[in-house]
Parts: sequence; C-alpha cells; structure tokens
Amino acid sequence: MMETSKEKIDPIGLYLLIYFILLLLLVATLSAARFDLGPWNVVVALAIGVIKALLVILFFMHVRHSSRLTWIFAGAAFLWLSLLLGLTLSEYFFRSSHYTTESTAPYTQNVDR
Amino acid sequence: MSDLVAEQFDDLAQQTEADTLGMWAFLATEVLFFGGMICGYCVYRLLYFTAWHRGSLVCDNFRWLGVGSGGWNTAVLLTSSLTVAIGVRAAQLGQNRTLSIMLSLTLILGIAFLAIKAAEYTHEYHEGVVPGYGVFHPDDEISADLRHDAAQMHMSEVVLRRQFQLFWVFYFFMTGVHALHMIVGIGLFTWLLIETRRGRFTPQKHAPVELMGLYWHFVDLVWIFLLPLLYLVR
Amino acid sequence: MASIPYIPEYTVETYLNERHTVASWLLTKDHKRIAVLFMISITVLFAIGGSAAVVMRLQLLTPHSTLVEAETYNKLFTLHGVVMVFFFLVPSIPATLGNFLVPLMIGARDLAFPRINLASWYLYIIGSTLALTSLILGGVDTGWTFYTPYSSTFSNTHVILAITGVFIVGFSSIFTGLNFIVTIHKMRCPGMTWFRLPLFIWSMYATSIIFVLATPVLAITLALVALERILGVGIFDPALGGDPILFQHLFWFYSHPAVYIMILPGMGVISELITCYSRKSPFGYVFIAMSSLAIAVLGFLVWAHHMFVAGISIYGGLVFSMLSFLVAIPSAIKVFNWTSTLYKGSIQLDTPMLYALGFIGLFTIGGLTGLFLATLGVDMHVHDTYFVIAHFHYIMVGGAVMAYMGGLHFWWPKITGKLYPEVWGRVAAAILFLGFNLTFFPQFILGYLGMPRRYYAYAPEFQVYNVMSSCGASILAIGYLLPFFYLMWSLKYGKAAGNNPFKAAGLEWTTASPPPKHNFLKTPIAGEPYAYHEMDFSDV
Amino acid sequence: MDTGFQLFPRAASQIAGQVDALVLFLIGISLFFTLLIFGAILWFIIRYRRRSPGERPKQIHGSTALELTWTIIPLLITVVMFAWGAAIFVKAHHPPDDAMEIFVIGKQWMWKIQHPEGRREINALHVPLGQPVKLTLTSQDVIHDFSIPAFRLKQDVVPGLYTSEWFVPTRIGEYHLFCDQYCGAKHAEMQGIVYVESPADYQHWLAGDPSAQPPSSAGKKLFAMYGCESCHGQYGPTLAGLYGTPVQVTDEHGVRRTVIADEAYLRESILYPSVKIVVGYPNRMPSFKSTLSEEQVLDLIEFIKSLSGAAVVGPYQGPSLGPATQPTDAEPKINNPPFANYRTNQ
Repeated sequence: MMETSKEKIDPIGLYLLIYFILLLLLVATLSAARFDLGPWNVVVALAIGVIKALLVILFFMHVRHSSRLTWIFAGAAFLWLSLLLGLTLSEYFFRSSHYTTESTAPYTQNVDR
Repeated sequence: MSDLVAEQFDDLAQQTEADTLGMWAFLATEVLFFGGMICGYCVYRLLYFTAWHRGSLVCDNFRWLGVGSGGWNTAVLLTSSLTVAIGVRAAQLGQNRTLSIMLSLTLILGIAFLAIKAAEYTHEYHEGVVPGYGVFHPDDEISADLRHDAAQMHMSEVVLRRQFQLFWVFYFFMTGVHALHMIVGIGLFTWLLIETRRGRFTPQKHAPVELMGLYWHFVDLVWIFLLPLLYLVR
Repeated sequence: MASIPYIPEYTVETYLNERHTVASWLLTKDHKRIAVLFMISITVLFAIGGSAAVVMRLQLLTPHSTLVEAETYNKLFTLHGVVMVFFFLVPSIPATLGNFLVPLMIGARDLAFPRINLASWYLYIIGSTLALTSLILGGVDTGWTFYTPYSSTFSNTHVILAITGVFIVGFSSIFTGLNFIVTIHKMRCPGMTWFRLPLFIWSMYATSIIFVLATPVLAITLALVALERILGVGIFDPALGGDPILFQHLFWFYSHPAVYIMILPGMGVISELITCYSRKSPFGYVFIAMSSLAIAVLGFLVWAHHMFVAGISIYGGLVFSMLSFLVAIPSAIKVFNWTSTLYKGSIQLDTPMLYALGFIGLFTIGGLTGLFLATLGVDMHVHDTYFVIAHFHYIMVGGAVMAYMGGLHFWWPKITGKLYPEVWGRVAAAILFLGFNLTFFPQFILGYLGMPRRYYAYAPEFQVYNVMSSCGASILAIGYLLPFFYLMWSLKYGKAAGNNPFKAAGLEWTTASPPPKHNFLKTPIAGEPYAYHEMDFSDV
Repeated sequence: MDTGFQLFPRAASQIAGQVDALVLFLIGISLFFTLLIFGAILWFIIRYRRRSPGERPKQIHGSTALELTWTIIPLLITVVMFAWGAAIFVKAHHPPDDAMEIFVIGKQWMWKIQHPEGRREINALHVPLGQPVKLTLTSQDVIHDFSIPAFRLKQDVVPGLYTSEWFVPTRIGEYHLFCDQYCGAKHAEMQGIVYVESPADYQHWLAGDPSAQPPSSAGKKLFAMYGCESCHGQYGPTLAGLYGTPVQVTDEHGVRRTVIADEAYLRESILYPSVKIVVGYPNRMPSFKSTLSEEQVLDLIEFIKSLSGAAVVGPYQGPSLGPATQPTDAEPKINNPPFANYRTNQ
C-alpha cells in the first residue's frame, strides 16, 4: 500500500467480487481435472492457477495501485522462477532417448527400502 | 522524531514504502525457495509421469462431500485471504473492531486448514504411503494399481514403487514446508490480534498488518499452485 | 560538493566511542558496528580456511606424502571449500565494507532495517558455529559441492551438521541483500540520483539481486539432501529412483551466481580505488554500472557449464556454453574501462592502488582462463582438474580477496580513524602478488597435464609444479599475515586520519572518520559523482 | 612414464590434436589481451604518474565508440571460440558405428572393464591402435569420472545412467587413467593405465587369458552351479528357444497376458520371479536378487539367448544414456522395452 490516503481504499464489494471469482475458478480447476485432455490437462490447470494468482496479487495484495517498483519486484521473482524451471526442464527434455539403468540397474543389491 | 517513524527514515511515507519493498523482496526469496522444490517436482514429473499420475490419484482420494481435501483447503485459504484483505482495509480506516473480527476469522480459517491437513496426513499414514525408514508399505489396493501400471508401462514393478515413493517424498515435503509457513502465519496473526486488542494500530501506523497480510496472501498463492501440481496430475 | 568544515574527531562523538558496553556492541543497530563485528568474525573464518589450505599444500609437496591420510585430506579440502566459499568470500565485502559504506555513500543515517541487519550477523555466527562444530566432531568429506549420492548416502561424516550451518548462513546473506536493495532504492539523500551513485553502490545493488534471488534455491537443495540423508528416501540417490544430475542443476543454479556474488563487490571496490588514485572520474561510468547489472542477470543463465561432462545432453552443453560466453563480455568491458580510467590520470601508487592494479591483472588472467572452461572442446579435457582450481583461485583470491584487502586499506582510516603504515602496506601487497602467482600459475599447467583435483596423492611427473605451488603458498600466507599485524598496530599507533586522508570523492569522505553515530551532522546534498575536477588538492 | 618437464600431455587420440590446436588458439588470444592490459597499465602508471601533489588531470568521461569496439570484438572472438569448441564436442559425442564396444563399471575406488570378447580387467584398459573404441560407462554407487588426459577425454560415470565416450588411439604407449569426480576416501587411488597396443599385440593379449570365455559359457557354468537346470530341465518352463518368443504369463493379480521374452523379462524373472509366472507352472522359483552379481545376471541372460541362437544389435545410443524419458501420455510401446534393443553380446 502506498500512502494511506483515502482514495486508495478499495470498497468491500470489490473484495467480495474477487473472492467469488476465485471460488468459481477453484470449481473450474476441480471439474477440469475430471476430463482427460491428455497433455492439455496440465496447461489448463496451471492457466487457471495463474489467473487465480494474478487476482490475489493485484487485488488482495494491492499491487494494482502500488508503485511500479513493486511490480518489478514481484515480476522479477516469477521471472527468475521461470528461468530455473525453463532451462532445467528444457535440458531434461532434450536428452536423447537413453535408457535408465534402474529397471536394469547394474546393482548387486537392488535396495527396496 | 516521533516514535511513529524509525530514526533512519526521513518521513512516514518513506518508511511505509521501504517496509513494503522489503516484504516484497522477502516474498521473492520465498518464491525461489518454493521454486526449487517445484523444479525438482517438475523434473520428476517429466521423468516418472506414471508414478506421479498414480500418486496424485491416491492423494486426491481423501474426499468429503465429493470434493477432494485439496479443494477444501483451497477454499479455506481463499476465504482467509478475503478476511485478511478486509482486515487490512479496516486497519487503514481505523475500524479496530472489524480488524479484530477479521483477524480472528483468519486465525480460525488457518487452524481449519491445518486441521484438514492433519486429517489428510493421518489418512495417508493409514494408507501406508508415508516415505521414510521402513514406513512405506502402500496397502494392497494401491499396490495392485501400481502393479497394473507397471505391467502396462512394461517396467519392473519394484522400480515403479520407488518412483511412487518419490512422489510422496515431494508431496510431504512441499505440503509440509507450506504447512510450516501456515503455522508461522498463524503465530504472526495471533500477535497481530493481541496488538489490535491493545489498540496499537491507527490509520497512520498499521504497517505490521499490511506486511503480515502480504505474507498470508503469498502463502495462499503457493497453495493455489500446489493444488494443480500435487492433487490434479491427470 | 557541500563540504563540511573539518572537525577534530576526538571532540565529536563517533560510533566507536559513543558507548563501550558489551551490550552496546552485541545488540547494536548501527550498521557501522555490525560491519566491524562482521569484519572480526570473517577474519577468524578466513584464518581457519587458510590454515586448511596450508596443510593441503604441505601434503602435496610430495607425490605420496603421509602428512595426512586420505580421509583427513578430503576433510581438509571440504573445510577449505565450505569455510572459504560460504563463510568468507560470499559475505566478505558486502557484509563488512558494504554494511559500513552503503548508508555513508548514499547519505543515509542507517540501513532500512537495522534489526534485520543485526539478525544477519547472528545468523552468520550460528551458521559458522554449526559448521565448525561439524569440523570438531570429525569434519565433512563431501567437498564444498556436496555432490549426491555420495553426500546423501555414502558419506558417513557430519554432513547434516555442515548442511544446517550453510543453510543458516544462507539466510544471513539473504537479509544483507534485502537490506541493501531497499536502502539503495528508498534512502538516497537529496540529489543522489541513480546515475550519481558511486559505482561501489551499483555493484552492491547487483550483488544484492543475486543474494535475494539465488540463495533460497541453495537452502531448499541442501534441505532436500538433508531430508534424503535422514529418511533414506531417493530424491537424488539413483539406487532409490532419484537423479543425481537434478542435484547438480539445483546446486549450481545458486553456486554460479554465488561466484558473481564474490566478484561483483570486488569490482565495485576497484572502481572506487582506480578513480581515487588516478584522480579521474571513471571512464564510461554508465557502462561500468550497467555491466554490473548485466553480470548479475546473465549469471543466472549459465550454471550448467559446471556440468558439461556430467551427463547432460548435447543440447544442454551447447546452450550453456553459448550463454557462458555472453556473461564474459560485461567483465571484459569493466576491465577495459578501468584501464582507460588510468589514461591521462595523475596516478599515485599507494597500497590500495597496488591492490587494485593487482586485481585487474589477475582478474584478466582468471577471466580469460574462464573462456577455456566455457569452450566445450577444452572443458572435456580440463574439467575437474587443477586448471579449474587455478581459474577460480585467480578470480577469487586474485580478484575478490585482493579487492577486499584493497578496500580494507582504502577505508581503514574511515572505519578506525587511524592511518596504516604506507610502506608496510606496499610491501605486503607486493608479497601477496608474487606469492599468489607462484602458487597458482603452475596449477594451470598441472591442470592441462591432467592432474585431477581433490587428490591427496598424485603421479610423480606432476611433482615439479606442485612444489612450486607449495612454495608460493607459504609466501602467500606471509602476504596475508603482514596486513593483519600492521593494521592491528595502526589501531593504537596509527596517525589520526582526517576526514579525507586520500583526497577521494564520495559522501563518506565528507563526514568525520570514524563517522558519528548518525553518519552526517546534517543530511548531505549529493552533487556530481567523482568530482575530482572541483576538488582542491592544495592542502595535501 | 617419462617424468620430464612437460608442458603438454602426450597426444594419443584422434581429437587430442584438435583440442591442443584449439587450446593454442585460446592461449594466443589470452596472451594478447593479457599483454594488452598489463602493457597499458604499466605504460599509464609510468607515463601519468603523479608529478605534483596538487596535480588535477583533465576529466574524460568515456567514449561510446570505444565501448562498442570492446564489446563487439570480444563478442565475435567468443563466437569463434564457442563454434570451434562445440564442433569438437559434438564430434566427440558421435561414435562411428563400427566402434568396438567396451563396458565400464565404476565402483567405489576401482574400474571394472569388460571387453566384447568377454575379457575382464580391473583398473586397466587394453585397446588396439587405430581402432575406434566406444566406452559405455555406468557406476554402481557414486558418481565417478572416467578420464584419460592423453586422449583429452573425460566423461562422468553416473549411477543409474549409461554415459558413453569414444576415441581412436593413435599412439602406442601407456597412459594415465584417472577418476576425476570426487567419489570418497580413496578417490585418489582410483587410477589405472590405458595400454595402447598394436592390433597384433592386442589380439595376443586377448587370447592370452584362458579364463576369459564368452559370457554365454560363463552363464552356462552359473546355470549349472545354481541348480537352475534341476527345475528348468523338466518341471520349470523350458528355456531352449525361449528368447524373443511370446510367453503366456499370469501376473500377480491374475491377469493373463502374453509377454515377449526379451532381456527385460528374463532379467525380471531372475531377480523378481513372482512378478510374472508362466501359465501352467507353480510360483516356486526363488529370487536370485541377493545371490547374483550384475555380471552374472548378464552372463545368464547371454546363456539363455545362446540357447535360441539370437544376438540382437542395438542402434546408436546418443551421448548420455540417462534415465528413460517415460512416454508421458502416449500409448506405451509394447515392442520397445528399454533393455531389449540394447546390445548385450558380451
């Protein structure tokens, strides 16, 4: 929250509206999981998750009328997260089809703890 | 310098901005902290999707009134975010009564979340899927599913069991660290409630309420992503 | 430049003599006292890490020496690695010089969150106590990289204790980073716009970005290793379904930006020293500042060049090799800009300047050998050999420690109000430079000959270079002990330093030394940075 | 091992020369820039030393043109370095098809090396001159690193993963073999010697060891030793001609299915017999998981395969044989179980 001057206070109605939308999106996530969309399941679930996250960040965390600096801080955090996930997963994804030795692990002791 | 503004700041506006920025920087570290776990989770989801799929089905089968516990937890946390947001608004307007009501509601919801989590953990303990020294013996119905998956994927059932155990390692570690953050949040909000009762917060000086609000919303945010990642792997 | 009239420092109350009780030091919220506390604790840790290095160099004098057996040698290099990386290099310049100078240089009374700053020191103390307890109880033999599955399943040493220590000290550096970012954003004095900030502040800002965004990933990775070790579950242990390469990804996601945490503050110090001792404003100020940020950001994209031969895909190798070359460019820009700053300057070779020039020379060699390691074809041969050891010691010891010594000498009058003996300073700098080169240059050749790292015994044909390296190490040890003695000596017998003994530009030189509790008697107005053209050098 | 004053290790493999050429190029570039910087500094500190205490130099704030030059030129140089290095790296990760296959298992503090003809050696590797050799590496415990400085090659040996490297020895002699990835107390003792011999000497050495026999005969001995023939002679399912043929099995929860008896099936039946029971036979086979070592399991499989006379040659595996990428949602490929089409003609 920037200054505590009056005009920055959101009406309670707005919070209730956002809350209602969030519940709707939750129901959407749960019901979307019932259908088998193949690889698209993940995309749908995470997309709804991102929308919910944005709603919480912008309205509940008042980033909507915070300084541009707060936007940068929040954005940087998620950008670095995508850096970590993106580069690591792309490295795993592009590995040539190799064969885990687990099913054929050359171990004399196949530990089964 | 009135005690309102700490000595190293020039005025109240600078102090509030600094506090908010500090909190956001701290939340950035938390995003990366959970991010490390999510990165490990995603790599193993890419490598062992069958086990992840089976694990997610098992952890989603703890249901009440047809809705999985993950769903209930999210609803509880979203409601608590609402009460926190209204509480922060009340603090800004100086309505101490509404603030204390909202804070106590948030506390109740937080404890409800932990209660659901505890019920879920005991349920999973009885299903024998808690990983750790000698505690991992999924009961026969889950083992049968595992054998079926292993046969379908044409891999050794022993290996699939290990991957399945790995899912539960990530499940308990991610939800455990999240629950830890919830417990810290509840502790902070109890302190906030006591301070409100003492009437310490005025429209000028209510920074702790805002900061704790940001923290609570962040913990709710993490759960919003944990739900699809852990419970809805289809 | 609003210059404050010279006040004899003994009459004014300074941060050192305002109160003398132990509580006033242990519970201080003054950033200057916390900096001094850090300086003491960091020196102790540096001594421990250094002594481990000396014993290792003695062991390596002969191919099959029996000074220490294998296990002890493994524990020594782990101790040297953990203490030097996590407990000395990462916090050294930011926590000491950074804590002291950031508020002074931007005209603030203190950091944004003084209590969090004190908490940072306490976390550092708890973390180092835990790490040293693991040393006393029997040491850790996994190497500072804690590679799994050795560290999580096969090592039976005190890994969890050491990991907890490093986990806690990680939060200490997060708090420092947090403090600096908010302070630099919000508490600059009037007139101090972003492009009037001293370059040291730019490097502190870039380092803090890495502190805040990289350290949490290390914390979670070490927590996963500890979890795996306690519960015996297979997160990174392939026998139980885990993937050890995932650990390397998560570990190096922190540890490569961590090496930029170590070098960026050093670069900031060098920018200050070069400009002061050549009385020139920095050549290409904006380019130096922006390359600090570029290093901080690009530093996050290159981590897998530590894993070219670890079993990652060809795609991974190519992408990370290309990105690793990009991150070398900003460092090159800085070196060229420093050298150009010397052009047409009025250069005085005082001790800090010797350290600065030593830094530029050694950092250039370190950076260029980094290009060898980023080249896929060559890394296949020199990975995990003494070539890598020589490369990162050129950057860390030749770079970061040299800059730390230079900064320590340059701001010593401001911190203690006393001048160090100039002649001894130059002698120590020269010894350090010679000892360093004799220690680490032969290791490049050893590395290319194929001598692997972390070997307590080696093939006889490598002995010539190892003997040279060990001799250099003893000279290096003297090079570090000398400053300790004459700096301590200067505390009592050093001449009183005025506000600005070296005629440097910067707000910290406008106030008394040692500065009063709230840094400035009245909030300064910042003018042009590095305004050596306006400065009067008449009373030198 | 001559211990003279060496600057470069001896070059004994096909890429050694190329790597050395690249390194000389890099040394040249580094020397140029080092001399440039050192020279500039020395010249400036002498030419522009402070002559009088009050001296105040003219301020120079920078020149964008100069900045661009020393950004673009290093960028171009690094592109050349990257391309050259990448070329060698890619070449070093694509072995020719006719490469001789050697299987290396890293175990805490020793190298177990197995030649295609069955010859086994510890901490020593005999390779013929001029013949491309492809090593397939895996580890039994922690991460090791199979490094031969004279060949300018190293590759981490990761447990749970098949990694590979290949070379063509070009110079007869004995060269160091080091473990380059820290692996525990005796990491420094995990060394060996690579003997590059003329093809004739190599054949002589290969034939020299009477105990070396093809894995199938070793398997035959194991088959007798562990009493397998007592059941598989009459009561148990016959193994002659079994390999590669479909088998009717019932897995544990009673689902009857046909499975192709490939290596994965044979291996699983040896280590976890109760998982798939051949229709019409009781579930009485004991598990050999704790009694048989990895080599013995491989030998037994070879023996069973020799009973049906089949030897399957696998395709090129690519640079690092890491954990299997599970077919996420795609229909599981029945005819491609991981182990089957990997060559095992030990």
